[in-house]
Amino acid sequence: MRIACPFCGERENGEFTYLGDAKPKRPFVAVIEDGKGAEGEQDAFYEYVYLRDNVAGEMSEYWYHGGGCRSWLVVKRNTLTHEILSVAAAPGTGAAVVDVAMAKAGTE
Amino acid sequence: MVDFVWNVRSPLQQAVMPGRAGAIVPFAGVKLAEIRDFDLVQIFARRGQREATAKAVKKHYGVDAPAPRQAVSAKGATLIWSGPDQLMALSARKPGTFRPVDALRESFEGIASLSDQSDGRCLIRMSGLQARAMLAKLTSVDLHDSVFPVGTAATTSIDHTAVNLWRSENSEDGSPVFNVLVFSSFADSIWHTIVDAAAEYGIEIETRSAASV
Amino acid sequence: MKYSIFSLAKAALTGHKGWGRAWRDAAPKAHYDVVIIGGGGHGLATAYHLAERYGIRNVAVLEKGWIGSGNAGRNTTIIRSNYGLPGNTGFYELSMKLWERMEQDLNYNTMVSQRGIINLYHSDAQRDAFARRGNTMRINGIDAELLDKAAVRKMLPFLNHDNARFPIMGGLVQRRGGTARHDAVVWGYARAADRLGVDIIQNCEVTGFVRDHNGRVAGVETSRGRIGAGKVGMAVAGNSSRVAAMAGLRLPIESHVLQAFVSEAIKPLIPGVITFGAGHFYVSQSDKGGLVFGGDIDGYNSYAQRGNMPVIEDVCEGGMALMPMIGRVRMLRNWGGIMDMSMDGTPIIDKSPVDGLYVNAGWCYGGFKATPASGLVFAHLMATDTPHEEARRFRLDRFERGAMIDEKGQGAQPNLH
Amino acid sequence: MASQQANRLAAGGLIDRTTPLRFSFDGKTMTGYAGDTLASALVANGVKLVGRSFKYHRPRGILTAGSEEPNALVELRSGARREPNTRATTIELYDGLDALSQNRWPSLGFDVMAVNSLLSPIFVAGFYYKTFMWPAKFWEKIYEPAIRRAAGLGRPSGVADPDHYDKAWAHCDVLIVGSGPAGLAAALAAGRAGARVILAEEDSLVGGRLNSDGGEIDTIPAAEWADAALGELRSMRNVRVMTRTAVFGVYDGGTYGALERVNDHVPVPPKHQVRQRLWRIVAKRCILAAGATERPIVFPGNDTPGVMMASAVRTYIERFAAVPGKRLTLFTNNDDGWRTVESALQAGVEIAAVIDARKDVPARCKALAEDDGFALYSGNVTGVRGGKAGISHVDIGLANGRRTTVSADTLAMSGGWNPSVGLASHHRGRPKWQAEIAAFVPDGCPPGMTVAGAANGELSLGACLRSGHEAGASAAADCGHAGAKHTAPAATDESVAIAPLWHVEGKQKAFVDFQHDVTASDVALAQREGFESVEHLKRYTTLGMATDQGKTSNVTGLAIMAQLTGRSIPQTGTTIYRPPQVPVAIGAFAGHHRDENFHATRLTPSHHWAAERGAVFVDTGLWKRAQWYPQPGENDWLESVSREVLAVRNGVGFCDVSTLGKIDVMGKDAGVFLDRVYLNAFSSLGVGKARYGLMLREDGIVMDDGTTSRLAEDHYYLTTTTAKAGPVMQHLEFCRQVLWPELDVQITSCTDQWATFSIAGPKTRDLLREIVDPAEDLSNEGFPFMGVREVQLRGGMVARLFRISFSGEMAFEISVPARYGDALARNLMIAGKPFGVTPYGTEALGVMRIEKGHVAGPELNGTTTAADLGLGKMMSKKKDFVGRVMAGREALVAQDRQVVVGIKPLDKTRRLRSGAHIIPRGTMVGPETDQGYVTSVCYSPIVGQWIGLGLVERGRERIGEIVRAHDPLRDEDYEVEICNPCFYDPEGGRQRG
Repeated sequence: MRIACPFCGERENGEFTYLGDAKPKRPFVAVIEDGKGAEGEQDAFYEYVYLRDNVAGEMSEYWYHGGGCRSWLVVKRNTLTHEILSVAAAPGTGAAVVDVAMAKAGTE
Repeated sequence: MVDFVWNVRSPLQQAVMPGRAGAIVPFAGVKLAEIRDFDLVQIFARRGQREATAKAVKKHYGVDAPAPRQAVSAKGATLIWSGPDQLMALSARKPGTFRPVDALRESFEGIASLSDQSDGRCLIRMSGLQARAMLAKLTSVDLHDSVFPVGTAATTSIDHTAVNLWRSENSEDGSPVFNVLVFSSFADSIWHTIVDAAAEYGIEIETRSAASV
Repeated sequence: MKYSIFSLAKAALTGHKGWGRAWRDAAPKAHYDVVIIGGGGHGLATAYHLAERYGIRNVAVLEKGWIGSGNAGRNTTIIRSNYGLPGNTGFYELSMKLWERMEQDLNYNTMVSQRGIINLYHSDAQRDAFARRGNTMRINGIDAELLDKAAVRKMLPFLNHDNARFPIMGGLVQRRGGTARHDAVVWGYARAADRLGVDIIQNCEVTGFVRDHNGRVAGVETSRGRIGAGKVGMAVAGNSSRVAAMAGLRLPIESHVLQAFVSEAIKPLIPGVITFGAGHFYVSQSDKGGLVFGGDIDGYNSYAQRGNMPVIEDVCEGGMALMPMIGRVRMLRNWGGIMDMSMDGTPIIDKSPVDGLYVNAGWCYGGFKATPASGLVFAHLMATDTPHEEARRFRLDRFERGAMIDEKGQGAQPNLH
Repeated sequence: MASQQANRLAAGGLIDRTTPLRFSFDGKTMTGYAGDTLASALVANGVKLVGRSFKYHRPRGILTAGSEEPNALVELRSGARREPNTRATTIELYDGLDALSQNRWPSLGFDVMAVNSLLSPIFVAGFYYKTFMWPAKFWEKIYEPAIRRAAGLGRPSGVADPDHYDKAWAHCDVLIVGSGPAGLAAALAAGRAGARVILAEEDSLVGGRLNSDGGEIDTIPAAEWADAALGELRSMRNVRVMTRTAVFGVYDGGTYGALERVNDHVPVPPKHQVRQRLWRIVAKRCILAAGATERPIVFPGNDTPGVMMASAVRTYIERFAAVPGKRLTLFTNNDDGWRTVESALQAGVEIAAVIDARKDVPARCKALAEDDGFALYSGNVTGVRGGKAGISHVDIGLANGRRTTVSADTLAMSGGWNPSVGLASHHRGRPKWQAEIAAFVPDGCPPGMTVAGAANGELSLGACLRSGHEAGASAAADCGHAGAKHTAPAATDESVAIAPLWHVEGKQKAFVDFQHDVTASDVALAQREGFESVEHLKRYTTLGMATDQGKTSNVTGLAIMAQLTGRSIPQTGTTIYRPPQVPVAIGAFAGHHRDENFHATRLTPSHHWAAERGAVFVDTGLWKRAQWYPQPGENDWLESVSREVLAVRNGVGFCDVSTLGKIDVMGKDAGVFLDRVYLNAFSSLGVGKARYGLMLREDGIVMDDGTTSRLAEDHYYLTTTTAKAGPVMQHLEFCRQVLWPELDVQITSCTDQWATFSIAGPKTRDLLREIVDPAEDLSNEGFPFMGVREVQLRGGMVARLFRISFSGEMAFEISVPARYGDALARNLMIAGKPFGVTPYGTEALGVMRIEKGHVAGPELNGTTTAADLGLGKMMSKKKDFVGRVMAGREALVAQDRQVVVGIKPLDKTRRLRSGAHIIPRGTMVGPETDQGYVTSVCYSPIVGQWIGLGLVERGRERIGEIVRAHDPLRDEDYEVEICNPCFYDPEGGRQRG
């Protein structure tokens, strides 16, 4: 498999490590009191940490170019064919500025 | 009280043995040199400071910051792109300095984070008519002239270890010259890997000071 | 016809014209007491045990292709019960005991071969972890021995003992471990289940679940029509998420590709199963003479049943580091299977949240060796609606409760298990 | 010498008659020529019997002239270089070559195991599944050992492979697999257009069938045309011709695996050269021009030595000037087979007869028979007479129902051609049936691949050239190289008409899979027993699982199954084509990475110095670390380690701890970032201070620990354990780039930048005062516990000094740029000399951390929580952090969890061992009473006995309880006391003083 790192160009998959589905978003917990956050946070984290769609087909997933520029990438890939449809940088690579409101919306 | 002597020891001190190695041929196909005595600082732009960092680079070094996948020569330094909004500034070491970051601090204060990597890497230069054939055993990057001309830089892996690789001006015999920065703790091991890869072509080995390059 | 040397000799006289089908080519009936989705080892073993032990014979096993076409026919055929955590230890030992009597139970020679398995260690930390595991095994009545460097050298003199990057310091041995002929396990269970009345229906793909007005599963839609069922069990490792999704369920499972390899047949070289502790490599030698070997999963989600070069190289590097005598032996075939990688590396055998649907999934690397016990405990669950004693920890809710069974200690990162 | 070569033609062929080569087969010395293969040399020397089959040990001759050979497998070379199962048909002859036949005892001519052939009525497909079951224990003791003795073909050397291998990458626009007419035409077209081309050919010569089949291209002889084409290709800088290079696999993203046999054609690789090289070729486009494989016909006696593929007969005659026999019979069902007759006639071989299975034999063929006066029969071969020395007669069943016999010493068979669809099907595409040629052609190729020539079912020379040319031009254009138009090379389109024939019935065994002895009746048995799916057929009979992967057997096998089941061939389908397309040596896949080079090695800055002092090193991940430093007179490691521990506890010692992961965490939000990463707070840490931190995984389990210092307002310096440096770095980057991209944080590893030594012991300050500039205040007030700052060293050096302690002693960590690490070690020895400074290794480090009850790898095992480790109170209740929520799950906060405690044997002379389990006194040993285990042990010279840490159920409530350490693996069971994990200075006065 070859992944076109948006920064480095196309590289063999041995340079990357895989994390998994990019769809689950870490629940955002703004306020903590006495070690507890929002109502229902345990359910939300259970879903985030454990449950997966395990898509047979096109899936967005996190890959890390640890053998290169150390960027986290969001790779759209077909799990049936291994075809790579797109590769994008994670929002916070390099010096990129992320709109905080947008970022929160994305993580909620 | 005795006084203390602080001798420098390169991680490649034991591995690099100047002279010929590998196949016995009239002209060594690969020339390997360990370049010593350099300062290396990683310059990493802060959030939202991409343009400001580029300006600061221009001001400090007198050249444009390297575009992605480029290495540029500036007065007294080579600037090597090393990732998004990151570059490595490589220069000959000024005797008696322990903190090369100090000299950059003013230029990059609040704009970019600086990390001293002078001792974190070893620098190996590879040239010769078979350098490219030898490198094809070590890296998956396409080093063909049309893809990797002089001035191209890459972050990639050798022996599953991240390295910075860039191409500088051709040597006098017209053969390409490649430079690779490897992590110091891996240097001895990777050197042996390189020598094994080059052995069939015949190797000429030397050490040089960065000031003389 | 019962299989034996006598029936074989008799059949030889008539040119083997008298053998009938090993299992009937059954057409689906309108309704079964139990429908098992998945004609692999686990599904067929479940059907066999339902019929044989629990007296439930109105059972169909639905297979979308040919039986054994999934991981049952793609694994590296290793059997062992050298697990270290409560939940796993007893379960895999139950399985080992069933392996040891399988041929007589099924009247089918599945070539269970207990030539031993050794896990090599290369550091004090690994030795200590193996000591902990080996003692767990012994406490559970399972055979285990901890060998030191000299003993391993004596047992396996051909390994790289002298110039290894990570020298071999010893090994944990289970002499009852070994291999079995994977395809024969499928055929043996199919034939035995068939004899007890189970319908084995090939080329029958499940396309959906039928629900009654209470939402209970009442059957399945298939490529060969609707089939009613009192209960439906899924044993479709590799595709568990896809089948569960038809019932609206999400599972703590990812599908990953695991590659396996076989060399050209060579004269016997390796006595049992060897696993290399300093890389990702394990190997045994088949009765035909091929070295059967493998390593880690490729590491990314995949349903493609094929992998890529980095892992192939990684596996062979491990092989050469362990035994450089195989340098000139050629790899003949390389294939991939889809692993149900669960979030803690341990299987799930439980009722699903949907009434009438039972889940047998998440086998990671452990599916083949579990085959007989998986069938037994799943049959027990489906027949009695209570978990079998040896599968009581394989519950679906263990992740919500924090009761993971994580042998490798890697957490919710399936590709690291 | 040449006179020995009884079957060598006087002239012709692509061999070099000026270079005779001696070789031996089964100890008999013979001669061949440069350019021969072992098989062609054996043919030239009149050798018919070359091997024995796998199951029945039947005598076998050479069947083919290519890499699909199932019969002529030999053990090549001897000693450590012995190489089993090597195809005689692909071995290039070299002087001194030695080969042995295999799978026979005592000799090829007389093989005891041939008795299996007599038992063949019982040894049918799958017979072993039906027997060997009683009595049960006989399997292990008798049956299986017998089966295993019979297993396998050739013998591996049994010792380490002395040759070297390497691996390389190549990149191109267009990869062309195969250099026959289609491949050459494709390479010319793509190369002329300016594309970067790699032409890979598994043979030592380019040309493929052009070297065997003659013909004319562009009005010159085909072989001359091939020469000219090669010359032109070699002159193009953008074209790389790789001979002896077999493309074996198609992987994702246009990556192709190929094996170059760099030095297999010489006795021993020259010094510094490899035997074989594994290539990963990255190509934008691939043209599969791998040709086709002629298939056998399944007829009675078809495995008798002397029965050979018709195309192979042609190859031996035309390319190698070696005739397989004096009197040849051809059995064919197609026109192409007839070309062998023409070849043989030209070589002066007598044609005994041609048996053409077709109803309508073309007039051209009939005329040939008439002109040359040989018999032409319409019918089938129904039997073969002869034995291991070769065939003598061919029995023929005529179309009119009569029978006849001809005498012949060679029977050439041609059942048609199977396009080489393997590589095209590696992405699980299934080939489609093409009735005109009665064969499967590729369908659903991997992305970027097109198929040309015979591989695509275009069997005539003209069609091959046209399709190759077109494929080459269009692949180049796809890569942006349009180039000037050229015309395709031209040749005639000879007829390839075929009438399918798969199986001729008869009394003798008719083989489908030659190597595995699968017969037509085995296929029928499988069908009767319900193994009708081709995959079941393969697995039940082992058809197609031999070393040729079914190249000569699969299609005929499934065609016979189709006939038996009444299904069509396409309905019956094919099995999956799996890589490698040709078997590849495992050594080649490993390349450089074996022995000491299996993985890279990391060395610490003081490695050389430690080695000089005779340190014993230990592997810690990729690192080599000094484990202890033996001194003269010490008998074992324990003596050395205890000395080192006592030296630290009573004086001062130092240890290289540079392997700990070090990470610069910079930026204005660095503190907030660390608050979220660690379970405790770091934004509140003052500049110039260090703090111990604990990191959880998101599932609430402890990931790693370490000390993090604040060097500046916007600069933290984080350390990790040695083992977790990489994973933590990756995790932090994930947090920075994915979870909280709004934070201004930059992260860089600086592990290799710093040489770091821990200096510990009550005399630490005394030592430091020797080496640190006297102006620096090292007093408790001037440099308090957990303080951090830069200091001047004497002799003109700057160092970072951290007052942190792992040993529980008064201690500092000192860091200098790594190039001074060696000097630092030497200078610490000088500075510490008055105080008896002692370098210590990881073992003493471990002893002291256990004495202090500090947790490390064995306790941070991926299943323990902060509370399990006794660090639950560190968890902040004021902020969110990774793992906070999941750490609160019921089973992770249950009261009966196993938690860290200290453990010591009641008998002070008793050695405690890691991995022993904890069982309550007075209970039966069993899973229900297994309450934990010993995680870490050491001999503590301070406590004066073996001590350890363990994870024990409800351990903290049980301090003082006596339990059993149960260690059946080592046949030990003894009483131990559960105690506080801190065995030494529990108040911590020593490290703060």
